[in-house]
Amino acid sequence: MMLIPCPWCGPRDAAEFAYLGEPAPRPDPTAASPEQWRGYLYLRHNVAGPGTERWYHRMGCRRHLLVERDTTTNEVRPHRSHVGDES
Amino acid sequence: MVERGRRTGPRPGRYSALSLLRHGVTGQAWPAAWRNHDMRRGYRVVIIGGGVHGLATAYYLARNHQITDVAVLDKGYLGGGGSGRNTAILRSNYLTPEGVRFYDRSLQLYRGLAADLNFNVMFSRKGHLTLAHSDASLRTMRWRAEVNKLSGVDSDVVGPADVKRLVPHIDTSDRPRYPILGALYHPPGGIIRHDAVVWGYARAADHLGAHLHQHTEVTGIDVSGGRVRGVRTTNGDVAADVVVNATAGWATLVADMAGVRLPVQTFPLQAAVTEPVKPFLRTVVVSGTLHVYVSQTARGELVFGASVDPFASYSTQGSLEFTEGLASHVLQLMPSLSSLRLLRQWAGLCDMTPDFAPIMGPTDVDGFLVDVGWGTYGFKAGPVSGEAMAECIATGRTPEIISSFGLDRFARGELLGEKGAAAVGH
Amino acid sequence: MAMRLERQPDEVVDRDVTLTFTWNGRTYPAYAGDTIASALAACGVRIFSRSFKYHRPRGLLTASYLDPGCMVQVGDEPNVRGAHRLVEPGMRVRSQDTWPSLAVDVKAANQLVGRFLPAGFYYKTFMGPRRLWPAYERVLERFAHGGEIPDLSSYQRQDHRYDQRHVHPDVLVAGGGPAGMAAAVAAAAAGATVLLVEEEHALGGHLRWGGDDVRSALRELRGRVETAPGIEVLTDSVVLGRYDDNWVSVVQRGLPTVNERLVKARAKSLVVAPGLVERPYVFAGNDVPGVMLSTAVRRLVDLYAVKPGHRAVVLSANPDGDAATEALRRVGVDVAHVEDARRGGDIVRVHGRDRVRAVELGDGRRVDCDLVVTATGWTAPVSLLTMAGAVPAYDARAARFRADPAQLPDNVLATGGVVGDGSLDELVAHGEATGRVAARRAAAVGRRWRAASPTAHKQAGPLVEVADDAPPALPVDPHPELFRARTHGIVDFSEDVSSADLVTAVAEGYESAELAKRYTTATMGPVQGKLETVNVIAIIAEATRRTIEETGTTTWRPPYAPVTLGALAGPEREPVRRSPLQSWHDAHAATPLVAGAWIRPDHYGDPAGEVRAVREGVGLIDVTPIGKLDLHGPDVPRLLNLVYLNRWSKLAVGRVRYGVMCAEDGVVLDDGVTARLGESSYLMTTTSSGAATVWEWLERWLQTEHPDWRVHITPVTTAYASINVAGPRSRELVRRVVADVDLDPDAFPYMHVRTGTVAGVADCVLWRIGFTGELSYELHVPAGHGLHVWEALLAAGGDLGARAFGVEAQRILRLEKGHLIVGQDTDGLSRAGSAGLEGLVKLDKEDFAGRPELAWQDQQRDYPRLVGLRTTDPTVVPVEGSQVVADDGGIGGRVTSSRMSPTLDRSVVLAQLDASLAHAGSEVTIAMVDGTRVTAVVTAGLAQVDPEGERLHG
Amino acid sequence: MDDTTPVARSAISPAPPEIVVACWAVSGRRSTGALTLTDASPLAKVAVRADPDGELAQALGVRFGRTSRRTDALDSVGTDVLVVGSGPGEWLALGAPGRQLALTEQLRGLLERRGRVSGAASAELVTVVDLTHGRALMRLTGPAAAELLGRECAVDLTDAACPDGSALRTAVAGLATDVIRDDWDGTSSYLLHCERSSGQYLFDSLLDAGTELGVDVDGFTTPSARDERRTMYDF
Repeated sequence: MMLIPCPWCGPRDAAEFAYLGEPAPRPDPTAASPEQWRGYLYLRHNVAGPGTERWYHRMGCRRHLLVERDTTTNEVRPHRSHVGDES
Repeated sequence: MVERGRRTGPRPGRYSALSLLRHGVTGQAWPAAWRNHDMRRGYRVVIIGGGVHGLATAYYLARNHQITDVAVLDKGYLGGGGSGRNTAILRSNYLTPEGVRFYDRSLQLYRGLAADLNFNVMFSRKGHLTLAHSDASLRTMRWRAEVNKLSGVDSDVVGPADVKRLVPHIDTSDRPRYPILGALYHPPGGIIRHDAVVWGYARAADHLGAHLHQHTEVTGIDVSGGRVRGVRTTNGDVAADVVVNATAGWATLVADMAGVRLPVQTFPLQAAVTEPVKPFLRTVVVSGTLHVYVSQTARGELVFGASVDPFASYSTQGSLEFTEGLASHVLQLMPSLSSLRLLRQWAGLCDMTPDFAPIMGPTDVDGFLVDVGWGTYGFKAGPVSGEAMAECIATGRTPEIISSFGLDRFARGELLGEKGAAAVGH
Repeated sequence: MAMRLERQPDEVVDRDVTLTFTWNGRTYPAYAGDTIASALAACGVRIFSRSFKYHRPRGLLTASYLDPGCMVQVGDEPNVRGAHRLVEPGMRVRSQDTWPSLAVDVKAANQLVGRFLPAGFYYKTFMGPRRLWPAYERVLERFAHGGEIPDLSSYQRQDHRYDQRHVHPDVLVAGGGPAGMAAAVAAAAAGATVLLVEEEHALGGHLRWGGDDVRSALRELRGRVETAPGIEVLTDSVVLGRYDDNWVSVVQRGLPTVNERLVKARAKSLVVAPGLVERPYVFAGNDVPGVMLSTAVRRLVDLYAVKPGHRAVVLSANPDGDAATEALRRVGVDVAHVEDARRGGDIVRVHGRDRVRAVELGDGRRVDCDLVVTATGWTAPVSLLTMAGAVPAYDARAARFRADPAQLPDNVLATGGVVGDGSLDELVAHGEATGRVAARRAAAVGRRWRAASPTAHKQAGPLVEVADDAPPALPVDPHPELFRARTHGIVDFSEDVSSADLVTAVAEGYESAELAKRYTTATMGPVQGKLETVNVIAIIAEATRRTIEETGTTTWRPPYAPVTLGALAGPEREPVRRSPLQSWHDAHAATPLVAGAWIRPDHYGDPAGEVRAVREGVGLIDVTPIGKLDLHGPDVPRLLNLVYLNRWSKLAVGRVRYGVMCAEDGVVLDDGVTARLGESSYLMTTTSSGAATVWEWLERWLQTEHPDWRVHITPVTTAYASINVAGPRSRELVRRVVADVDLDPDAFPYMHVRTGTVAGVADCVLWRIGFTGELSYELHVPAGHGLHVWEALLAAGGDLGARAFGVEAQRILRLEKGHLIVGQDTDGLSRAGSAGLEGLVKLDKEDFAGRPELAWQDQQRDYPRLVGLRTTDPTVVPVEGSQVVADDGGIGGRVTSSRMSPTLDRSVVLAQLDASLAHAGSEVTIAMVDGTRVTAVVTAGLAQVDPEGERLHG
Repeated sequence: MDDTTPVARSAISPAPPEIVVACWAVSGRRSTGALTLTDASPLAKVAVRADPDGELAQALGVRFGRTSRRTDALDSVGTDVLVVGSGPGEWLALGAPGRQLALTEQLRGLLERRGRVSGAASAELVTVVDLTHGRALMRLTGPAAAELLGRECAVDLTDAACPDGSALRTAVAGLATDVIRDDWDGTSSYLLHCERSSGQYLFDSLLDAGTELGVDVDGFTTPSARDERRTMYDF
C-alpha cells in the first residue's frame, strides 16, 4: 500500500484517498471545439514514469491534492506546489 | 539478440492420441512447436505484440488471406503479457448488440479452436453466473439477458434457488449486506487454458509461414508522408507496409511512436490463485458488486480476479489490499472457503478506454492499425480480433463486426454503452 | 513410537505430555511439541501422501513447512503442512488424494503409462471430436490434487475465526535466526521498536539443530531478545510480502483465539533475514520415501528425537551434510556410505518404489540402505528482496542466486544467509550492524513522518539525517554446483515435474524459462518454487546450452507463504447505514431492501395498498437516506449555477427548486431539490445513492476550479430523519402536529420551504415537494427525534388512514407520475436530452458542467428519448430491461421502468427509445422475456396520473 | 429544557438498563472493566468551518490535528468545551448535552465579539452547523484502547505519533471517523466521531474487535456521578 503524502494530514495509506488522475485543463466551455472538449474528457498522457496526478483525501481531510508519482515504480513525492505549505 | 538457427528442422508433426502413442513407444522427440528465424529487412505486415491478438492476427492473415510475409514482434516471450496473466474466462453475454455479436463470434471460434489449430486449448464449458445483489443489478442483468436472447445468445436471469443448485457452496441465505437476488446465467461461458491458446496460435502461424521474433522490442515507428514505413527494433530496422499495434499495457507508448494519441489509461489488473482442492465449483461465478470472479481449474485451484486497481500504474508488483478485498468478497459469497489458502498473486496491465470497449482498425497514419484498449476483456476477444484485423489488413476495409470500435468515435462523442457489462463482468 | 530416540539435548517435544490423534482413522500417540509428521515418523510411518500426476508414494523430504510430501487434511481444513503443524489432542488427520487408501492407490497406474504422458501431453490430444473433451475433463478433474473444503451446511463459523492487526514498528525483522535475532537486539538497543518474525515455532534458525557448539550462543541470543526493551516476537509467523512504502504483511499462525491473524505492518525499516533453504538434488528415484535433505535429518533427530532410518547413504557437498552424517552416527543410524560431492562423488539412482532399498553411486557401486541424505546446496529465499526491487543474479562460485543489497531501497536491508556465509560470530556481527543501520534509518523516517503530521508535537530542531555506517560484507563460501545427476529425476515435487519434462519442453521450443515453466507447470504448485526454482533454471540452462545467468533469474511472487482467505479477509467489516426509524420498520414487518449501504423498508406487506393509501388518504415514508448538504456562503448561487443545468441566481429565500446535474460529458449524474433557507444558507438534496458522489463533485469544483469562491459544504444527510407525508390529506395531518407554520396553500405553496416545530421538536425543516405526485410535505427532523415524530404522525393520522409506505410503493407512485430515477431511467450514456430534461438545460448560462456536450446534443435530433408507453393489453407488464424491437428486427430501445398501477389498474411503463420510434402515438413492439411480443403506444407525456399536476399543487 | 421536550435517541441502542439523561435515552450500565466503550452521542457536537489561518482560527486557538479543552466564554454555562482541530479550516466543538444551541450561538458570535462584522464583504466566511443529531460519538477508554483501535485502524496511534490531545480523521472499520485522543486521568482514551447512520455499525465493530481484549460497554454517566469520578460531561 502506497503512502500518499497528504500536505495536511501527513503520509497516509493510499486506501484513504480517491485517485482522480492526471489533471487536464478545462477548455473554455463556450469556445471549445468538439476535439478540444473531448480531448479534455478522454485524452490523457498515460505516462510511464514520473507524472503529476490529483488525489482526494476522502477518508481524511477531504482536500484535493497533487502528488508526483512514478507510474512504473509507484514512488510518490509531494507535488512542488505543496512543498513548504506546512512545515 | 543472437539468432539461434539450430532449430530450423522439420515443421511440427501433427498432434494426436496416435502420435502421442508413437512418440511414447519410440521415444522420438517432438519437433519444436515454432522456429527461430533471422529478421528480414522488411515484411509486408509487422505485428507488434506476441500475445493472443497479435498471433491470431498473423494466423488468420495466413489462413484466410494467404498473407504470410508477416512478422510478430514481442519484447519478451510469447504470451508474457495480458495473454498469460488473465483468468481465462470466456463468455459472450455483453450488453450492447455490437458487443454481443462480436464476442459471440469469438466464442464460436474458441469452440472450434482445438481442432482448427491441432492443439488442445482445453475449453471447459462450465457456464457463467453473474450474481445480482440488488434490484438495480438484477435489472441490468435482465437487460443483458434480453439483448443476448435477441442476438441468439444463450443467457437468462435465474433465481436464488437456481444459483444454489448450480453452486451449492454459495450462501444464499438472508444475509443483510449482499443478498443474492438472482443471477445472469450464461451456459456457453467457461474457461480455457490461456497459454495453450497462445501456443496453439503461435505454432499454427509459424507453420503457415509467419515469423515470430521473441525478445525483440520495438523502439520506434517510422512514419513519413502520413504513412507508416517500418519499425525500429532492438533486433534491427524493419520496413513494413502495415504495422499493427496489438499490445496491451503499452498501447499508448507504441501509438505515441507513430504520433497517434489514444484515449487509453493503463491500470494493473490483479489475479490470484489458491492451493488446489477437490473440485466443488463447476461454474464460473462473478459478482460485479463485490468486484470478484472465481472459477476452479481442472487442477483444483481456484482462480480469482477482480476489477482493475484503483489507480493507473505500469507496476505489476501487486498489492496486499487486492488480496484482502478479494478474500473478503469471496467469503461473503462462499464462507466455507475460509481455510483455503491463497498461493500466488500476480498482475497484468490493462489499457482502459473511456467506454470499456476496444479501439480497432485504422488510424490517421496510413498503414498503422490498432487493436488496443482491451481493458479487462481482451483475452476472450482474441480469435475474433485476429480474424477481423486480418481482414482489415488484407482488404483495406474495416469489417462490419468491428466498425463500431473505431478510434474516431471519441472525437465524435459517440461512446459505446458496454460499461455496465464490462467493468467487472468477467 | 518405535523410531523415537532417547532424549536429545535440543529436542522440542515435551515427553511429560502425551497426546493422541488419528491418522486415516487409526489412533497414534504424540508428545506435546510434535508435528503431525514427527509424531507419525516416530511411529514408523514413512508414506504421507501420493504425488500429483503419477501418484507415487511420498515421504518426508524437508521435514519443514515446505515439505511437499506431507500435505494432509486436518478435520475440515485442507492442505495442512503436516511437517509443520503441531499435533493437538484429538486431531483428525487424513491423507489427501488417495483412493482407495494411501497404501494402495489405484491412480498410481499412471506411473506405468508415464512415458506416454510427457510434459504438455494434454495439449497434444483430445482436440476432437469436440464432444469427447468434456468427458475427459471429468477424468482429469479426478486428479486434482488437494484436500477438501467443507460444505456450507457443515461449516461452523465459530470454529473459523480470523482477525487482523496493524502495527507500526520502527524495524521489522523477517527471520529469527542468529542474524535476525542480533539485528533485532541491536535495533532495540538503538531505541527502535522492533517486530521480530520467525516462521518456525521457536527462535534460533539453524542454531536449533546446531548441537553442542552453538547451544550456549543460542541461549544467549534468545536471552538478549527476551530482555531487550521494545521487541515483540511473533513465532510460527511468516512475512508474506513487502509492498509499496514498506507495507509488510505477516501471517501469524497457531494462536489460541483465532485460526490465523494477518498482521499489517508499516515498517520504517525492514530487515530481511530468512536464512537459506536447502535444495533437493535431481536424480532417478529422488522422490522415493527415504530420500531426504540433510536439514530434514537434523530436524528429525535434534528437534523431534526421531530416527530417520536404519541404514543411510549420505551425499554431502557441504559442512551441513557432514553434520547430518555426524548426527546420524550419534543416534545409532548405520551410515553405510558417505559420498563426498566436493571430491566428485555422486549418486545417480535410488532403487525401491515405496521405500528406499538401495542407492547407485556415481561410480556404479550399489549400496543397500533405507535412507538417502543429500546436502547439495542452498537457495537464498530472496522473495522479499525481489519485491523490494532487487534482481537476483546467479553466483556460480556460491552455486546460488544472490541479491545485491545495493539494489535495495534505503528502507530495506538484508542480513544472514540470504546475504552471505560466515561464522556464527560473523553472522551475529553482521546482524547487529544491520540492525543499527535499520534503527537509524527508521528514526530518520519517523522524524520526517512526525514532522509532516499535524497530530504530533512539532519537532524542536531541524531534521538531522544520520550518516549510515554500512555493515561489513559477509563472506560468501564457495560451493560446488550441483543440480542434477546424470539421470533424470523429479524437479518439482508438488507438481510431479521431472527434469526430463523440462528438457522436452525446451526441445519443443519453449526455451524461455518462463515458457518452459508454464508448459511443464514447474514451480506452479504449493511450494511455489522455494525448493525447486534454481534446479529448474539450471536444467533449462543445460537443455538450451546457455549459462544459468543467461537463462534468467528467479521470480518470486507474493505471498511468500500461503495464507488463508480467512486471514486476508479478516473479520467481516461492511459498513451499513441505518435510519433512526429502522427499529420501527423492523418491528412492523418491513421487508428489507439493501440500497447501497442503507437498509430500507421495501414494503410492509402490501405495496399496492400502500399506493392507494397515498392516492386516497395519506401515507408516510422514511426518506432519511436522501442526501443532504448544507451549503453556506455568498457564492452558493454561483456553485449551483455551475453544477445544475438550470438557473439558480434568483432563488428567493423560502423557495425550493428542482435541479439536474450532468457530468462534463453531458451524462446525467444526479437530481434533487435545493432550498434557500436564509440569505446565504441553502440545503441541497441528492439521490440517496448519489449523496457521496455529489458532495465530492461539488468539493472538486470548489477546490480545483474555483478555490476563490466562498462556499462551505457540510454533509447533513443523517442530521435529519426525513419523513415524506404524502396524499390528499397530508396537509390535514401535518397541521395536527405543526403549530408554528402557516400551512395554508397560499402561505406555504408548492416548492416552498419553512422551518418550524413538529410534534414538539424544534428546528425541523418542511418542504412542499412531491416525488409521488401528491400533495406532500417532506419533514426533516433532528435525527434523534425522528422516531418520536414518526410515531406522533401515525398516531395523529389514525382517523385519516395514515399508514407507512415503503420504497416499492414510492416507485409505483413516481412511475405513475412519470418522475424519472437517475440510473434507472437513464444510463451511462444518457445525456440530459435522453432523459426528457431538455427544458432544464439553460444554454444561455455561460458555464455549467457538461455545457458543450449538451449544446451539441441540442443541435442534433437523433438521440434516444425517454418516453411513456401504454401497452395495448393493459394487464401486460413488460419486465424492466425488456427490449423494444424495431421494424428491422434490431433493438430500438428498452423498458426502463414498469409496474402495474393500482391507481389506473393498468400497467405503466417508461422506456428509452431510439429517436425514430419516440413520437407520441407511435406503436412499438416489446419482446417479452418469455419470447412473446406485445405492442404498446408512446404516450404524450411521461405522467400517467395527474399529468396537469393539480394534486401536487393543491 | 421543559418536561415537554421529547427524548432524543442516539444511533446506538443503549445497553440495558435504559435511562434518560439530559433528555437523551442512554445506557445506565456501569462497567468496571479495564477497557470500556461508551456511547457519548448525547454530547453537543458543533462543526465550524473557517479560514485555517484566519481570525476565527486565532480565536479558537486550536490548529488542525490538536485539541484544546476550554472553560472560557465558549459556553456561557461554563462547562467544558473540547475544541478539536478536525480538519484544515475545520473544527469540532464538543460540549455538554443540550448545550448545542448555546454553543452554536457562541461560536457564531465569536468574531463579532472580537469586533468583526459578519456581513462585511471582507469578512471571513464562518460556518457553524449543529451536528449533535447528525453524528455518533463514542469513547473508548483503557490501557489497551490503542491496541483495540489498531485492529480496525491503520494509522499509527502510538504515543510518539499520536499523543494526548491529538485529532485526526481516518478510516476505522472502513468508515471515515474522527479519532480524538483525550486521555482520562492518565488513562488512554479516544473519542470516535462518525456519521450518525453508521454509529451502531462502528460501535458493534469495536466490540467485536475487542472481544479478545475484554472490551465492555459502559453507560453514559449521569451528573450525580460527577463527584465520584470524571463524567461524560467532562469528557
